[in-house]
Amino acid sequence: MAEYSFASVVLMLIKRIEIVAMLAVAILLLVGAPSARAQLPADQMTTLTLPDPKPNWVYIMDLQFPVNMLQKIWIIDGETRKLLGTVFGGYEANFEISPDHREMYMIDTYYSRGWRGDRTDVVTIFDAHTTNVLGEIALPPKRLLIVPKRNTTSITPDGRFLLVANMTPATSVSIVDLKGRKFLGEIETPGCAQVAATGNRQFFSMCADGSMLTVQFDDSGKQIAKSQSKPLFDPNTDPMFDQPAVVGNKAYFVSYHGKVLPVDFSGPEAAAQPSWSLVDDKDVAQKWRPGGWQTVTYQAKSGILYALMHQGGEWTHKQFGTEVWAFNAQTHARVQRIKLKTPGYSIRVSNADKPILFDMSLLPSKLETYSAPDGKFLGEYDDIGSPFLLYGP
Amino acid sequence: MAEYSFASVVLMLIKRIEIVAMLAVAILLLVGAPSARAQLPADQMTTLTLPDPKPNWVYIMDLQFPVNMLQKIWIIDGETRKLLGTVFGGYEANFEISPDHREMYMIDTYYSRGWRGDRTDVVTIFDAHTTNVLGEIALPPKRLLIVPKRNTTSITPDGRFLLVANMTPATSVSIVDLKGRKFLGEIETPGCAQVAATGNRQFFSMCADGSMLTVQFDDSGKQIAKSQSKPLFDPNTDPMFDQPAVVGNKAYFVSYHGKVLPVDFSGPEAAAQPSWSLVDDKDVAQKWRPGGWQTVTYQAKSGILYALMHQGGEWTHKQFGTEVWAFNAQTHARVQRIKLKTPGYSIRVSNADKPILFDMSLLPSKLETYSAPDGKFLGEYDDIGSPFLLYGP
Amino acid sequence: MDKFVESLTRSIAQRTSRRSFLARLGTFILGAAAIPLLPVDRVARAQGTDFKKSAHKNVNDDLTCDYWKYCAIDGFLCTCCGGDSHDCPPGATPSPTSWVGTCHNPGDNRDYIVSYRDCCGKGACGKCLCGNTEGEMPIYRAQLDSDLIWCFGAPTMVYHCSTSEIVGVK
Amino acid sequence: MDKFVESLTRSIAQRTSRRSFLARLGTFILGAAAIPLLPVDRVARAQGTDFKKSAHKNVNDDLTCDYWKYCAIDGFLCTCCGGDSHDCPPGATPSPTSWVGTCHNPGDNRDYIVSYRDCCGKGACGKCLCGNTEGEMPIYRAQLDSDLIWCFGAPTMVYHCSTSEIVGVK
Repeated sequence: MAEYSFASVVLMLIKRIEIVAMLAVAILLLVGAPSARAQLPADQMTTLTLPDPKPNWVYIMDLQFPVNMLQKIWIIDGETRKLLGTVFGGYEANFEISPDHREMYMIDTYYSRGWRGDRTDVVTIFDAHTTNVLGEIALPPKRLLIVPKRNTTSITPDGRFLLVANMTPATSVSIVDLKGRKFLGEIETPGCAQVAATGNRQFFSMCADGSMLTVQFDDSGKQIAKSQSKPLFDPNTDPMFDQPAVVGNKAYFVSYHGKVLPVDFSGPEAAAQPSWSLVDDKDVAQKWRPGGWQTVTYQAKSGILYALMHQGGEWTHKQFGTEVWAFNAQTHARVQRIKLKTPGYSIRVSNADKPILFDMSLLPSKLETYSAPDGKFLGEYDDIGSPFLLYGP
Repeated sequence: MAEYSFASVVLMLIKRIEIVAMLAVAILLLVGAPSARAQLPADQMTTLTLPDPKPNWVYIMDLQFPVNMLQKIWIIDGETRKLLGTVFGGYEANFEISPDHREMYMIDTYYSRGWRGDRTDVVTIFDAHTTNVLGEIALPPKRLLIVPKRNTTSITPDGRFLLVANMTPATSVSIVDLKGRKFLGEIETPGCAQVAATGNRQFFSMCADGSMLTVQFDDSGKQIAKSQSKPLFDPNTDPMFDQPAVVGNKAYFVSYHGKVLPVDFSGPEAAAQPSWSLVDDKDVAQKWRPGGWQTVTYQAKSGILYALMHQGGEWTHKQFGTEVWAFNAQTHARVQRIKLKTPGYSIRVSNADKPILFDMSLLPSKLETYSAPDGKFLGEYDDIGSPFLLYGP
Repeated sequence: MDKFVESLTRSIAQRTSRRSFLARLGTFILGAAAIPLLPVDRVARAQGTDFKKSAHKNVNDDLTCDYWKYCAIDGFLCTCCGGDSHDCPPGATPSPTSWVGTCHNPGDNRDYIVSYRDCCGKGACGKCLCGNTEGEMPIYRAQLDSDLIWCFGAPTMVYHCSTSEIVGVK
Repeated sequence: MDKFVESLTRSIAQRTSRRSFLARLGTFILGAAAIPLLPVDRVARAQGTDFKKSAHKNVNDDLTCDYWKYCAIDGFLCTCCGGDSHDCPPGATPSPTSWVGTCHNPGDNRDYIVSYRDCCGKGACGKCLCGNTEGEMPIYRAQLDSDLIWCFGAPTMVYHCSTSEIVGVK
């Protein structure tokens, strides 16, 4: 204790001495002098950067429940199950990654005093390697504010346009020019909600009557064609989940009762392809049906569709899934039943050569990885807040 | 299902009809027509207001961990253990209640984009009955940003001035005129930190060498006297916790090793009164010592001092307390040992005629109530986030 | 009730285009006769399902998700947040917009039309989270989507908690 | 290291008065001879206490609070957040200000002087929370208070995670 008190006395004594220069000298002495006998070199403190995203990385949207106004993306390497970094956002945030993997975008809402004050809707642009903020693009304060879902925002395959679904409750889509860093305008989508790009100048929205609205726009963000299909399903008898697996200009919708509806969006109007079922009579008898949050995912390379399944009655469409079922999307044959260690709320399959199936559970907060499609459990990563959505590069 | 589909058809049919007037009529019909046979009347939706605060109410600061940037106050009636309302704040927020119980204040920091952007330090004024925001007072963006502690802000007994501790890391105190709704200026407190009002125009700060700085100021917020005492304790051998029990112009400090130091702040310079110990030789042998976050609380009416105690070695000053010990502050006699059902992090005794001792635990997140000083367990209230501080009206 | 109709009508007239209004309209009413209300049918749909068979033990306790009036509530119960089953906690504003459902009161064996109105304007309450998904629909049926922030027309779109207000008897 | 001294010195010169600087000074250094460093003594004080006897099993695992270099760390380990024991995760900025301690490396049986530098400028990481209170002092000894947001001089005062940087051998 004696030395310590002495130190305090020294501290008091030097109170009135000009000291900046001395400090610099002293630290140099400190660092220089003992280094001769040092085993470990002095650390050089830096900020790390991320390498180019790999196909088996996963980006997890954490609501930071119950706050929900300061959401977080966890960037995790699915192979090593190591956290690589984080990205932060605001209220009911959406996230997108540029197709060239150079940028990331948070699309969200901030209030000037956190939970109150003036509302600002904004796209925040992040460098994908440094995660530094590169800039902002202001949006009309009309964003669809909903517990985050995929297809609340979407990015065109060429990376040029970001599409943002609005609801005031009038529905529209904001068109943002990511290259020009500016908001271009809005396209109204009456009676239809959400947005998913299916081409460089094309998107679709799902409509209240089960029809699909296809919109084409030009480089200035102006609508040039709009076509609403006839109803492709009946929401009254068997609604389709509103987070389909969208791959290129095709989307796989899955219904509350387990029907699969592939829809071709290559033309000016949506065209339904023959529907098929995830469940056979025996499955139905055992009450198997899809459910959760992100309930369906598709791997383009293998042509395999994965659905998160549970056993439950009517209106159990948000129940956690106990199994993931894998189907050949061409033959409709079920190729695998994967029993999950922890019931999942959202799933995603990577588009890697050795794909990983990600199973995310909310309670407990956990990410599990399985080899796809064979379903071998690979490992887990815990404590990711209140995770709702999975994204891939 | 048939009616439902029909309903959808109706919905489609009326798509182009002007409908606002019809809606009003229809709802009136709806409400009016069946009311003859209604058992329960239609609800009249309102917003509730709070009655005048009662002595056994408690205000709990929840960090909303790990977000920490959108903190919350839970207002709980200690007698009924019912949640009465909430107040929200920002980053490392502090909270105060006006002595006349008409207003509440959040003193905190917001960034324009939640977790980044421009910093705003601000006092937000809330009506104590409606919890509506009455206004704001801007502060220099210098607030002492620390996991919230009492005495980071303080309010004068007459309710006129709010005192806000700053650290840049230069230390000072911002003087805010609550009646005039404006920031008046800063008083420097070199080498000393925090702030606690001990009079209408007087506060003290604790200094690095164990001395106390007493500052007097005038109605314009200007310093008129400043006096630093000699060291009243030795921080090197036995530091005092920095959240003493302050009552009027007296403060009870408790040390890491269990010493009690009463200090009289009625004069222009702090005057130590004889110190005494919470622990006798037997207690020391059993390693009893105070710890936690809010470790000491004093009830003026009874003259009883309560300390949160645990058994642990050196540097266990943040360990949860398993017992609360009650002492007659005059005779220094221990009048009660209260075994806590759940080890606590912070304690507070109310100043009611039938006082309640509040024990707050962090893990699990829980408030427990005991009669004071006899320590009968009364009940609990669970799930209050990540609570750190207790305030009373 | 006048206030409710008034604010609802005013809010709709002021804030929404005819088009958007339509989406919300389904929420409230489907024809000139004021019957049927769209969500009313959800009860019919749900009857005979497993959902109905489970739980519903605390039908008279408005601090639980099972309270009869909360049959399709989703969010934090205002009852647990300093409010009431049909009153906002201090400092929160009843949203002028909402969606409507029908709940069966076992106490008098009647079906009541209830309006699920969010209390808005302060941070999430965080207490008594209910996720009753009976009849809950995707966002393209916004009027039946409980994940949506139902604070349209409130001072801010910040969600605090959920109430259920009796509008009348079916 | 030059960069560190430079930024530290510049930061102090630019941002703090002589007075405030004093408080921070104790953090780094106590006399012209560069010895003793104030926090060095904390190890001495802690020796022979119960604290030292407990835990410290994972002294070589920098993902745990027991890692030798983290002997007085308080906060989220940057190692768990996409950073390293002495590197900030992507997008976070090393604070130009910090406090210093001494940790014993059982690997080479030497005492290293380490600088506890926070990474600032993004929301709290939330992983691997450590609360090592060995030698931790109240706020009036700010330089030894780990509850303080140690982001003075960083672009923003928003705390992300904590590192421990070897400065030299004692």
